[in-house]
Amino acid sequence: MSKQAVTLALYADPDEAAGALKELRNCGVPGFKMDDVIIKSPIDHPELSELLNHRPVYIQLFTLLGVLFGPTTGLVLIASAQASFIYQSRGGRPIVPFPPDMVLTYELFILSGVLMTVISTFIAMKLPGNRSPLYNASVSEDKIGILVKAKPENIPQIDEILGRHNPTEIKGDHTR
Amino acid sequence: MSLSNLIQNWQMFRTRRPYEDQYKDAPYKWAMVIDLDTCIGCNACTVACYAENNLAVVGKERFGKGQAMHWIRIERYWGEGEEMKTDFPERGAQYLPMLCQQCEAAPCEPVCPVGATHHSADGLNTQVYNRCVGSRYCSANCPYKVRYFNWWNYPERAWPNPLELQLNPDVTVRSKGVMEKCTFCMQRLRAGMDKAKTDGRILADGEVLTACAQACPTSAITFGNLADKKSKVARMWKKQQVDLAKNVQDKTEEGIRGYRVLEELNTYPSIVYLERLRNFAA
Amino acid sequence: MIKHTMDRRDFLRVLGISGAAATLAGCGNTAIESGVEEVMSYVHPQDFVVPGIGVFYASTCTQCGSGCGIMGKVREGRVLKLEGNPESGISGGKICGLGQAAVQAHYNPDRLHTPMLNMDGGLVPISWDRASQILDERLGAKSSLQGDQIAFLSGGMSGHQRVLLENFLDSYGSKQHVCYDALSDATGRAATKAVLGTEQPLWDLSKSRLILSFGSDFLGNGVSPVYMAREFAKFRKAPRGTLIQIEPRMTLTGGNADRWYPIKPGTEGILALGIAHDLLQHPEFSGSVPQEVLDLVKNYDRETVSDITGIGADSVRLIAAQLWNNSPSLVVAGPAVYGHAYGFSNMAAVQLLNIILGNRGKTLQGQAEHPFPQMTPTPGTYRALAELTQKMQSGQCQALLITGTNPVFTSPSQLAFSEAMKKVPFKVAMVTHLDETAGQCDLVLPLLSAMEDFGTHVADYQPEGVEVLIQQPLMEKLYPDTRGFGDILLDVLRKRKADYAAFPDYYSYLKAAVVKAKPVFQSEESDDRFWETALMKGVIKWQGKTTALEAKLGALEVPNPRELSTDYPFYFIPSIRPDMRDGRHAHLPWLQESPETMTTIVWDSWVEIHPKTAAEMQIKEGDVLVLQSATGSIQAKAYLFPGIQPDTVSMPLGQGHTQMGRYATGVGANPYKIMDAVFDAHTGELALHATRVAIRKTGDNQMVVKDEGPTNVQHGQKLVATLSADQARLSQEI
Amino acid sequence: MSHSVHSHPQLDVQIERKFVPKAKDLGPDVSWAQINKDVLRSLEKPRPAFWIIFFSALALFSFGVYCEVYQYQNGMGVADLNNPQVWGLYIATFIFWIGMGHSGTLLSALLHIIHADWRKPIYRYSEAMTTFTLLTAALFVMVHLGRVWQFYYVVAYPNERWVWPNFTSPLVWDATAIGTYLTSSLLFLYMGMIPDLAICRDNARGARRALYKFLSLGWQGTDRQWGNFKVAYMTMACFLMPLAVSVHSIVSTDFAVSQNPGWHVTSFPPYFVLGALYSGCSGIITLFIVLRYVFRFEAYMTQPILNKLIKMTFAIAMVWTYLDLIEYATTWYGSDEVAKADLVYRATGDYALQFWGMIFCAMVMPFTLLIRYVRHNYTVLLIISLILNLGMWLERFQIITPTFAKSHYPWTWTSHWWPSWVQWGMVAGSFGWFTMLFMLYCKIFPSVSMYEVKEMVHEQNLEGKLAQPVSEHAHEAGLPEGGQA
Amino acid sequence: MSYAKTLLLWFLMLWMGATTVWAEPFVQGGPIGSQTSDGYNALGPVVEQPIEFPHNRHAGDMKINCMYCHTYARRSNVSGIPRLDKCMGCHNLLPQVRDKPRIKKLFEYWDNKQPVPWKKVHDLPDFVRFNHERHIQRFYFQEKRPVREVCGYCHGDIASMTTARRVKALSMGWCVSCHEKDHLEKVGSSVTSHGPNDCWLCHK
Repeated sequence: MSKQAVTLALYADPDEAAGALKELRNCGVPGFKMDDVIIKSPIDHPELSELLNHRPVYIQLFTLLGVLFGPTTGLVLIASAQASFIYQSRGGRPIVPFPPDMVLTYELFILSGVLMTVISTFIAMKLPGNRSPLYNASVSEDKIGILVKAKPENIPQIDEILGRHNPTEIKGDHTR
Repeated sequence: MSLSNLIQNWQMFRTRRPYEDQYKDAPYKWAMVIDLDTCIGCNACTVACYAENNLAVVGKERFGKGQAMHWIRIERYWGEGEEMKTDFPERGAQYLPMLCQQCEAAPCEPVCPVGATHHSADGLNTQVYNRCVGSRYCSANCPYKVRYFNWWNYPERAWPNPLELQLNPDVTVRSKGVMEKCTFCMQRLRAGMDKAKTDGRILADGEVLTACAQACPTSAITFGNLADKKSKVARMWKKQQVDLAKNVQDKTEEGIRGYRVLEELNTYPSIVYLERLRNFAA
Repeated sequence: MIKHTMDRRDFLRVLGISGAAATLAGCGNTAIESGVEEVMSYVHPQDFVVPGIGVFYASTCTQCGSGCGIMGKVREGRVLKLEGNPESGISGGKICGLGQAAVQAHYNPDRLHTPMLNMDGGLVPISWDRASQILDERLGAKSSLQGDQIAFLSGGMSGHQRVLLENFLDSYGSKQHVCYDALSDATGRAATKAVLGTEQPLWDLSKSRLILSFGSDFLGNGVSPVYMAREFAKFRKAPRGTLIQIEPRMTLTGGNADRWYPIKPGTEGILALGIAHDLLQHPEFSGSVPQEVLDLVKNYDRETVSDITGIGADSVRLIAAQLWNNSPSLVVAGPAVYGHAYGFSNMAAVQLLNIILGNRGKTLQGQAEHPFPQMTPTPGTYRALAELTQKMQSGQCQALLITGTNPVFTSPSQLAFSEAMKKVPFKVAMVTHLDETAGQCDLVLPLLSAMEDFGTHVADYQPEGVEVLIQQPLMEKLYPDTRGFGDILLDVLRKRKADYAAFPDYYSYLKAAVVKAKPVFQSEESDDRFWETALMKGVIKWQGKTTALEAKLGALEVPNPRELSTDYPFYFIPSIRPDMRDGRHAHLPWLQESPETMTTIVWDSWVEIHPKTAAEMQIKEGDVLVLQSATGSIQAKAYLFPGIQPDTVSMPLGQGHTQMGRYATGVGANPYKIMDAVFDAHTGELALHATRVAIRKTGDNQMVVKDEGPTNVQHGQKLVATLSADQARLSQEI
Repeated sequence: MSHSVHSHPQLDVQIERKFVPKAKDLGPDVSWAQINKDVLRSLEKPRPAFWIIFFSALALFSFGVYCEVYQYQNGMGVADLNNPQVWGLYIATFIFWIGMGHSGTLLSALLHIIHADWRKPIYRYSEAMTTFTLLTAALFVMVHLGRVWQFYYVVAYPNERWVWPNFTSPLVWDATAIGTYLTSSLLFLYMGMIPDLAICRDNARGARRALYKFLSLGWQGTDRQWGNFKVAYMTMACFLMPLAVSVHSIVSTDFAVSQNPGWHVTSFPPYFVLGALYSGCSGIITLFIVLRYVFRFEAYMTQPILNKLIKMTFAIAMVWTYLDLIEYATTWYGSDEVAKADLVYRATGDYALQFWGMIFCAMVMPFTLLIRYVRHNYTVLLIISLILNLGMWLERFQIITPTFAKSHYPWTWTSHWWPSWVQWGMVAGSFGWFTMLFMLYCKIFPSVSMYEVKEMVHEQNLEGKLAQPVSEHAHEAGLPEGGQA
Repeated sequence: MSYAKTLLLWFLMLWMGATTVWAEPFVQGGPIGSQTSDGYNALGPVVEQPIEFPHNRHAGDMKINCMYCHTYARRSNVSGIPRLDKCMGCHNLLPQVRDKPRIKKLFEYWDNKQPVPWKKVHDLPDFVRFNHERHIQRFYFQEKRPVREVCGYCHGDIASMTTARRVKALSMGWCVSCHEKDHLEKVGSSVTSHGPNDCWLCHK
């Protein structure tokens, strides 16, 4: 991978940030892709995310896997345990009774669904991970940050585009 | 292994108990008949049970709190139905020896969280003390309330030296926090069944008795093997037209006395009581 | 099988296979252990001794006088449980709760295990050497005691213990073997003898079609409850007999009655005469009855009887009709009948019915003559104690030996027995527990328990011929410093009489004596074999012949009972609990905790009172009442009990101990102490049912500890179902 | 505050003025930076009341611990339980606590799914309440076991003995359901808290910073993180709602599965779920008032939000009342004589006081919520919410005790059974334990969701841009009113 | 985004769940007849006995049948420590070893008519009922396995020890692992059955 530099611009107004993003989209800087733009914000801004390339979310696929496999293996586990060598017959009920087993199967359905969701989410969010060196605490407060990765030679051009939309601050790390 | 076991024996695992002829091929099914007409309420069975099964004497204060440990108790009722209709109990008292009914569909069994109580192959409602965690759900669900919980650590208190020398080594002394109940004197049955197995036979009728049945001066308690059709208890069940796997008994004749207590709750008890008789002409 | 005692003793030693201490750990020990517990093996045991398997030994129960044959299950040298001995004609393999509890008397934590000497007003433990020395000084060869200066006070006693005891007294020339039984039935016996010619006839319950019981608790605490219960079971099989019970307070037997009548205490004789009046209307009954009886009975027509007894005229007719229709019948009576100032005539009037009904020879037999009359049980009487007390008061009694009875606890306070005891210079108690009487003695000797000692017994009521019952140790003695009753007497006797030198211990004496009796039992076995068989079976039987009963009918005077006064408006009935009896078993926790069946109360004394009476007096369950008699007062909680005559209150005997160990003390109150000094005119016995009391509320209310819940009816559930007897299909077997 | 009706002659105007204008949940002048500042302040310096509450809770908890140690050493007998009365307060309070937990999920999950934005300032603490009530409930399961040291036998774990728990037992269902619920709620709470933990991390120093840094896992609020986060959060919410319903249904099967009179009722599962929501909602009202005062959250826990909460509580209370009455009605018209007798016993027997107490506290008292004064007076509201909760506790006592006192078997009936001080001590201790944990949580973690309140403000601003606020009640929002609790 | 990682994790979970069902109890009994420690840290402590009884001499060198001394094993729950006169029966006739210190001790006990206070080495918890009789009857008399194999399965190779030492786990899972297996009913018969699986057979 070729050497890349990073720059971060902070905006107080989401509309300005949107303006910056729109301009970046059409800037035509050679080698620059929208995939290299990352928005950092205190809240979710779907209207800004739309300006980036579509980034699919696969979490629910894993959730589906969880809710399919969790209860089936759970039911087999429970029934097998009930039928194990030291089976214990209970008056009035079969040794492997379905209605009570369904209760636990249901619980396992939920549990595995939740666990799979959480695990896949963390993987998708790349958490736990390190913050980028350009992380600015104000993006967790009230600023919207636009972080752009580009070749070092393109940075001034991008900084200029970002600077046109009243950023409160532009900071770059050009050493990487 | 377990999965193949599950598939192979599927039919057995899905069988709902009790069913007709459940014990047809089994060597043993323990059962009892208690004749309320000959029970005189003398408490010999109660004391015999204390002696045989290491039951703790709890003392006055705890007895008063309802923490007694008698596995078999003699209940004494007056009158008929809701209240006593006469000033005096003209027809005597009504004595009822109440012990664990060893239900075939025991309400206590499915609710135990750890499986400390379950149904044994010879039709007993077992209680495994060292598995018990003391949730007391079984007692909550027992319609007869014949399960007894160790509210205190009786081994420390109930047998001051040298009373502990009397303790039956074949029966565990239960520690605090476990449920206990009548076992039909499992230790006696076990020893008898082991001996019989060594001899390659099954136990003869009357060879092993529970402590209460053995002590009972009027022989009001008949104990035996229901699977053995020739045993006295099986003949009595048959004669009294009580079917183990039925919750409503069809009686073909009048004057047949056998019934099971709270049968309508579908517990299928293993103890048949014979109605008390009174000569109302007297 | 048993060769010599050396081996036996080894077997009986307590050994540590899964030792008792470890058993206590119970669920506590949850791990596999190595090298923690000890496991011992026998040195030289019998071949049949297998560790882990119990061996049964035959013996005889000494908890009451019935003489039931028992078997003790012995494992690893410990006796674990008692069962009935099937060889025994009396127990027939069955056993009552009282008998079961004998092991608790044996293992009781409060058992006396050293001799004690009264020094400066308190009992202190001493060694056996010292105790023997004192015995020797006071009673031995150099003793100056002569004749009736020495007295032996015991409970009912039979077998070789009695023989030895009387030989012992003989060596001083004393005839003072005083037998005291707080629940003496001497009046009843005397009256029965007067009418039927025998004190204790045999009842054939199973043959009777109808039993009419006047307050006889033969199933609970009669003369032989286990045997009676066995017979009663047969009586209930087809053809089912009917039990009619008439008594002021419902006993255990009354609870089993087909018809139960509450009667005014003390009027049973009048009712019996009233029934006789009805019966004698029929010529086939009156034929054999002398004129004086007919004259007597004539006055007791139904209405008169009904007025006096509180039993309706219709009921009198009904009872008579039942007796008339159901022959053979049996009329029995209990302490409620003879416990009055006119108890003798009351009882005689009741027994009269048996003769009128012609039950002699059918359901009533005379007991077989016993070949060893010196071994038969001595009936305890109150009169004997009263006479002894007088002698003690007057200083005639110089030495008093006591065993098997506790008069300080059971004698009524007006007798002042414990004061009289202070006048006796040397008092020795031979006991297993330090009871109230032993506590006042100078020397207390710890006895072996019934599970440790040898002995023979003869039952008071011998249903199947003649039996000599053998008692043998079921285990090695728990405490080295305890001795057998026979051994103690022999120790002294050997010094006084040379011919006892041949017997180093009671065992050898007993064996010799039993073997000597072999010819009577027509045994052809060798001496040793005879003895071994006797030990193995626990009983020596001899087919005795029952004797015929006489019919002595004569004039009777049955007075109306003393009217209740306004000062003491209630009849007081001391009820006898089947398990506590006179209080000698109050130290057995199993019995304390087994609910008294009629009330289901445990660990306590209580006052039974009819709910109607209670409602009138605004008494609730648990109200602490003061019972005031002319003699004294005690307190107990009220219990509302429908099975009692409304003018009557009742309280169980046996509780209220001040000594006798942790389980007996601090439980309930002792009704003996308020007994009025009323005696039977004929026999001089204390009339137990003749006390009158007043009731006062203290305002205190305490919980009545009982098994019964807030309700005692079935609330529509089919728990105990009752069927009319004529509808039932009964057979002999089921 | 009432609208002057008489000054408007036309009815339609009245309607418009009264109903169309909508009070804003938050005040108009809350800025994002201000939110950070306010919430982070709650982690630093609460009012002194915080410490009073915390230490009294600690004292109560210590007493509870003493009771448990005493019971552990001597056996369950010290609780004065007995043969028919085998459960006593332990199970009653267990149900109470597990019920308390359900409204947290209602607020955080259900209202999230249906986009009811007013939940945003208050869902965090209610969810924390869920977690801690579950912990407290689990404590009672332990406390009531005779051999608590063997509690792990109830859990299905592969073991050397090859013995499994009994999967047919409602208690095992309980254990699994509570385990699932606790795990899921904890994850849900934690997931939702990650952006806020990042804020804390960015503003804290020292050990706290290390803690938040560890917990925030390096969250930096990128668009990818937000996108995934939103989807995952919604997915979990969809799981949590049925889970909450199933958990309390399962708790109800502890009773409904058994044969005891008064328990063998088909309507128990919905009845229990609604009872749970009911007590949970009144618990949330209580905590709302407490937190608002202790942590100075007046700007976020506003009157309009409280109003909505109260209306919801009232609605749930009415459904619960209906289900309760239906239970009685079906028993009454049924032919199970024993159950009928049990019902009569409840209303007239030894525990009639508790029964009618429950009826009063839980069925009658909710109607006071209709009074505007009550809704606006925090002190009164606090008391009423506590009374509602007392009513719901009594309801659980009512389920357990009379049934044991009068079951199928007349011989073992009890009268006047009453728990011993040990049981009461442990009930008190559980309140201490919960309050202590909850207060500790609020002191360490942001109990108002900062990023979601920001979203709320953002959306209000967007709305504001589209149209000027029409409400004349806007001034109500965010202003403390009717005194402080 | 790593699908691979997620899938791996998922199958790990699946596998763990499946293992719990399909796996045998974690403690294995080892093959029937194994006489040494089964390697599950089941070796018990060394127990000091009043007399250091040389099992290796009696059972090992002299090849005495275990049940010659532990005679109760075939007819009682407990196998029993041999009674003292059993020891004396032989040792009275063996003057050549009379002077050895251990034998001297033995005679001391005999002369005093004192039982020897042996320490229990195989001591199960008090709630467990183990029946020697049934195991001996089944495997020794019916199945005719060698006695050292039958006894050794639980007690290890006693013939190689002096005083006995516990070498097997004797835990419930260990017991169950054997009960679960099918054993021949009789020598020469092809009918098999497994040990009982009812709780009350072993728990009292």
